[in-house]
Amino acid sequence: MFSPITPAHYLFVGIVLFVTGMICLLTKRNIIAILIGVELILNAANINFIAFSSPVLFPKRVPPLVLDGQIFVLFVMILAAAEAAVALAIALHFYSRFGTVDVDQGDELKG
Amino acid sequence: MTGPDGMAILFWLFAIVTCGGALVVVLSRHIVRAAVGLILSLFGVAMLFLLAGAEFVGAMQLMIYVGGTVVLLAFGVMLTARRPLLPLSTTRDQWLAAVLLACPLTVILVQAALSYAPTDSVSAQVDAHSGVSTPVGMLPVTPARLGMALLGFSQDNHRPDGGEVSHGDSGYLLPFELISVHLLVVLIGAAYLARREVPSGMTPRDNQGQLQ
Amino acid sequence: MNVIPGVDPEDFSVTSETEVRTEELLINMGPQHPSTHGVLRVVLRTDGELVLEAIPHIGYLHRCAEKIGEKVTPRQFIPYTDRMDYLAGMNMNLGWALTVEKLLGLEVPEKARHLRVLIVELNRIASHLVAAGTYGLDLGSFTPFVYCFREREKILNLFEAVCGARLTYSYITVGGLMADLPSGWLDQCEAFLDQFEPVIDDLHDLLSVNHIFVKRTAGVGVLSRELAVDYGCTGPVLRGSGVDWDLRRDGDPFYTRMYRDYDFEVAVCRDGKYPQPSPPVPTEAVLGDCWHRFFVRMVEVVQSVRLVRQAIEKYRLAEGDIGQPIKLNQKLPPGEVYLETECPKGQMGFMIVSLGEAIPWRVRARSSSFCNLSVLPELCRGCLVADVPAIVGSLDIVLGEVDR
Amino acid sequence: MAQWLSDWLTLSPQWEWVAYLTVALLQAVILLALVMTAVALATWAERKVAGRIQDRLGPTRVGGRFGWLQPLADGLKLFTKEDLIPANADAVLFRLAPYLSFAPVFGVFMALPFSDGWVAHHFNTAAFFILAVLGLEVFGIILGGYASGSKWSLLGGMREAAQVVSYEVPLAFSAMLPILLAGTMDLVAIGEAQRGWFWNWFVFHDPFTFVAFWIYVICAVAGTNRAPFDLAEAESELVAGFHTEYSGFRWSVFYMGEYAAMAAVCGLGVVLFLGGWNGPIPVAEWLFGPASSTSPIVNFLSQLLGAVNFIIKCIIGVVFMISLRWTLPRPRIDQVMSMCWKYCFPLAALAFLGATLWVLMLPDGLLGQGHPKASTCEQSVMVTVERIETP
Repeated sequence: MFSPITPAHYLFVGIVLFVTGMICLLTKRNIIAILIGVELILNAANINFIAFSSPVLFPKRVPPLVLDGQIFVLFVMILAAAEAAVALAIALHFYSRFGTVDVDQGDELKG
Repeated sequence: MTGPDGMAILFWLFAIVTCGGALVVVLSRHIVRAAVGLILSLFGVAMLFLLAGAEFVGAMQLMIYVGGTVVLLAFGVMLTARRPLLPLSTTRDQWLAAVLLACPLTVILVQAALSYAPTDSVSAQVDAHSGVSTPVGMLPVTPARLGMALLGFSQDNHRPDGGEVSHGDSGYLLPFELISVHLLVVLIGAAYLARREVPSGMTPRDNQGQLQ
Repeated sequence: MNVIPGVDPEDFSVTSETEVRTEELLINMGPQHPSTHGVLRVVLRTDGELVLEAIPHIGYLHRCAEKIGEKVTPRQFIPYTDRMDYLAGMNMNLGWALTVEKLLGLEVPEKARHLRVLIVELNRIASHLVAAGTYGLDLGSFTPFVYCFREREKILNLFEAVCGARLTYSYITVGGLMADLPSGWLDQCEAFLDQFEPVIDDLHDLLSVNHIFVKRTAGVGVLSRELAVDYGCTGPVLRGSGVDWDLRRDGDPFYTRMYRDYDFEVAVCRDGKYPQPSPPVPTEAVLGDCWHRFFVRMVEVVQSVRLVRQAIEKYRLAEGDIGQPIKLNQKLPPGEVYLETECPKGQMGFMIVSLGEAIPWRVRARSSSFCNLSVLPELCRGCLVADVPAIVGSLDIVLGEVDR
Repeated sequence: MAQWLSDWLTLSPQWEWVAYLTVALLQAVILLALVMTAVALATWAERKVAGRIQDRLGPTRVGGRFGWLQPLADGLKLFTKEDLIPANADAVLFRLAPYLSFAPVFGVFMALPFSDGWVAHHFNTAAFFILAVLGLEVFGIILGGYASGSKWSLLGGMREAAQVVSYEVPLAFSAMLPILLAGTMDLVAIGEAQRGWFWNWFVFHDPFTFVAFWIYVICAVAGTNRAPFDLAEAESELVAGFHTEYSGFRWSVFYMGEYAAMAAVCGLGVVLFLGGWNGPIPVAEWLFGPASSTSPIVNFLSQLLGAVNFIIKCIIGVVFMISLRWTLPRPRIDQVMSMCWKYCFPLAALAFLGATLWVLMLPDGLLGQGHPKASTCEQSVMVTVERIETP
């Protein structure tokens, strides 16, 4: 169970990240905490990508899926960074408008 | 059963860091502590990437996620929580809903992970120090190959249906270009959104620079 | 203690702390801040790095100097004067001594006059060295500070040889000076001046023309000519705004006659040029900004060196003695007298109202640092946090003089 | 090594991990000792150089004429100081922050080669890894600034965040040039690509790398938070910035982080631009013959000479950074930021473009003497192209 490391081990780490990220999303009301939860969920997905494309965990697989997985992870990271930048800009705007970061306060749609 | 090898030790170490960080994120009531938990967690993930033979992606994770995104988050925290250590109030109902939703999800995911059987279930026996043990005939994953793939050269050289690839068949040039444009748009958009009016009656002199 | 008319300090310290809007931050700069030059407290209302308002709170060094002056005789008051601007004790002594002499109608002998010029101008150099050095420190440059203090130390050594004290001299006194120069002192002084002049160029290299220094000071804290006059700014702060005004030339005749046969230029920017020798004014600099206030002092140092050299020559040629101090309990004639002198920080004025006794009825000190400091809120509005030390430093205040 | 230890102790397979752990700890301790020595020397050099620049002597009392033991005395003093945690602070984060700031710098030395093959772990993306890990240092500082519960610290932390995150961009860009020229991110290979006379060093490769080198220097100073870019601590503006509330041991950990980061960026710069362990004159090749020679002793000696070369270059770099600190005033935060985005970044990007064109137009160099290249990139391209074009 402890060794050797299989893709399933990685999957379990991914599960922990995903579930904690989701709980974070559901329980926090701070807009930045919600952003943190999203990051965790994205990382859970990344872990799976890496695990399934790992040349270490699948040393004999032919054809190797190495690059596809890693490139997907790169794209996810870039998108996550972009998302964080936009979300943060929205959070700052939200804050300067409502004076709080509690998302429940922002329930009016009119500008 | 043999004892854990070097990779296993490191894996468990970083798995604990990752999961511990994630738990800190959920359980802490202070936003800054949550951010620290996220840092730990993402750092652990980066190290897991390194262990899985994805060196470039691991370094990328450190640079973009831990060094960039989370610093951005911390910056946001500072800008929006002037009173140090703003507590996050969470009601019991929210926790109840979260747990109710999380439990079945966990069960399903664990089920899926357990039932997963690798098609070529040959697990790795890798020496911790030599790093990646690549099978004969396969190039190591260097950044150069990743870069070539992003520029439209297929590296795997195989199509899912078994046929040979031709030019531009399975490269990532289009997504790469798309994401570049996307980043540019995001950059401008974020700058536009975060821009703030100069407080009224306050005109920073030209030579004193802009603050935005 | 509030220096802005119409603003109750309580407004800022209590209520606005809770009412302050989200992004604004109320920061206490001082009284234990490294670059407030003493126990000045500036309350900054900032928005991020932008300073919306800066309110100086003073009084931490108040020692009732004026009240003490009404309890002691003029000669006994001398030691209290050099504790006002403790960086220029000689100038303070001189200001008080001249005021009392004016009341008494006393004139000191020629030799004492030249010796006074010599000592006072040396002290001006020392004071400006501290100003320049600490200004470098305010802008994050440590080394010029050490160079300046090294040179100042040599001046203090000279002073120590003259009067035994290094900071609070009580050397210039009513009616003359406490003692004549020890033998060989003038040669030492000349040797010091010879080696000091090249150091000024070093300081120009490290500070005045240094690119980062210019970037930090040019165009920052611009004090317009009108504002400077309105607020009663004096000394280098006033001249930094381009006002050609120096009491050594334009002051009370009782004071200017001390300098009557001396040749010096007032350190002020005329047509974009300062008295030579000095490096050219950088193009970024705006008249009245921190750079000009700083540079005026550097130019004044050069002029003071000139004055000291002339004073040495004149002292050597002068005949007679250095005057006799008045008696400790000398009766003052009834009347009122006010005299301002050009001190390194600005115009220091002393006022005496006498009812004909040995102890003055009223003593008042007009402090240049106090008036110069009062312009701080105007200068700091809309600047960055990093500019606040630059502006405070360029005003070159001494809290002992502000609070008295 | 772990295998050897395991065999020597005749451990059963279940307990082999003990050997791994022991060896790992041993290596970490050796590396830590190395870093701490570098830090101690850097603090001593700082005081001595500062003293000389300022017409003083610097430390002279502790440890003989030159005050060699001053770092030890400083350390002792710091350890015995009262350890304060302000009432307003978040005690947990306050305690954590210095270590978060020091640990990444320590991680850098894991991937930094000291000589040909003398590297704790041979990453094939070492250059990128180091840049990434160096960027993590900032978080400890931000956290320290925030957790202190002081407004000055908070301002310092925010400055640090803005400054370091910005300067990472041109820093990485200028570091890209040697990577581009060597065709690999492997620092050992980059160092080897500059073998020979000093004109083979990448800084002298073409005008663009020369520009990039100076951008690297500026950004390295700014990225390690050293004066004149020490805006996060800025003692005359922010009292002491992020470490206003720190004292004693925790404060010294921040400082260790700063000095270790100095050594780290100097090391990276030396490998990337200044030929790494190759001396200006190829003495080693004359003495010991070409690399990978037969005898292990000769090999070892050649590597030792390389390490000495590397360390001397690093020391020169560190002394340069120190003398900068004691000479220049500090720019303002907006000037620092505009310098990054308006000058360093475009220049670095232009240099990157220029170097690319240079390599394309003049593959053999200006004088046609050619450059030794690792050329893994080219190989990779060729392999790929061949694979695609040959059915």
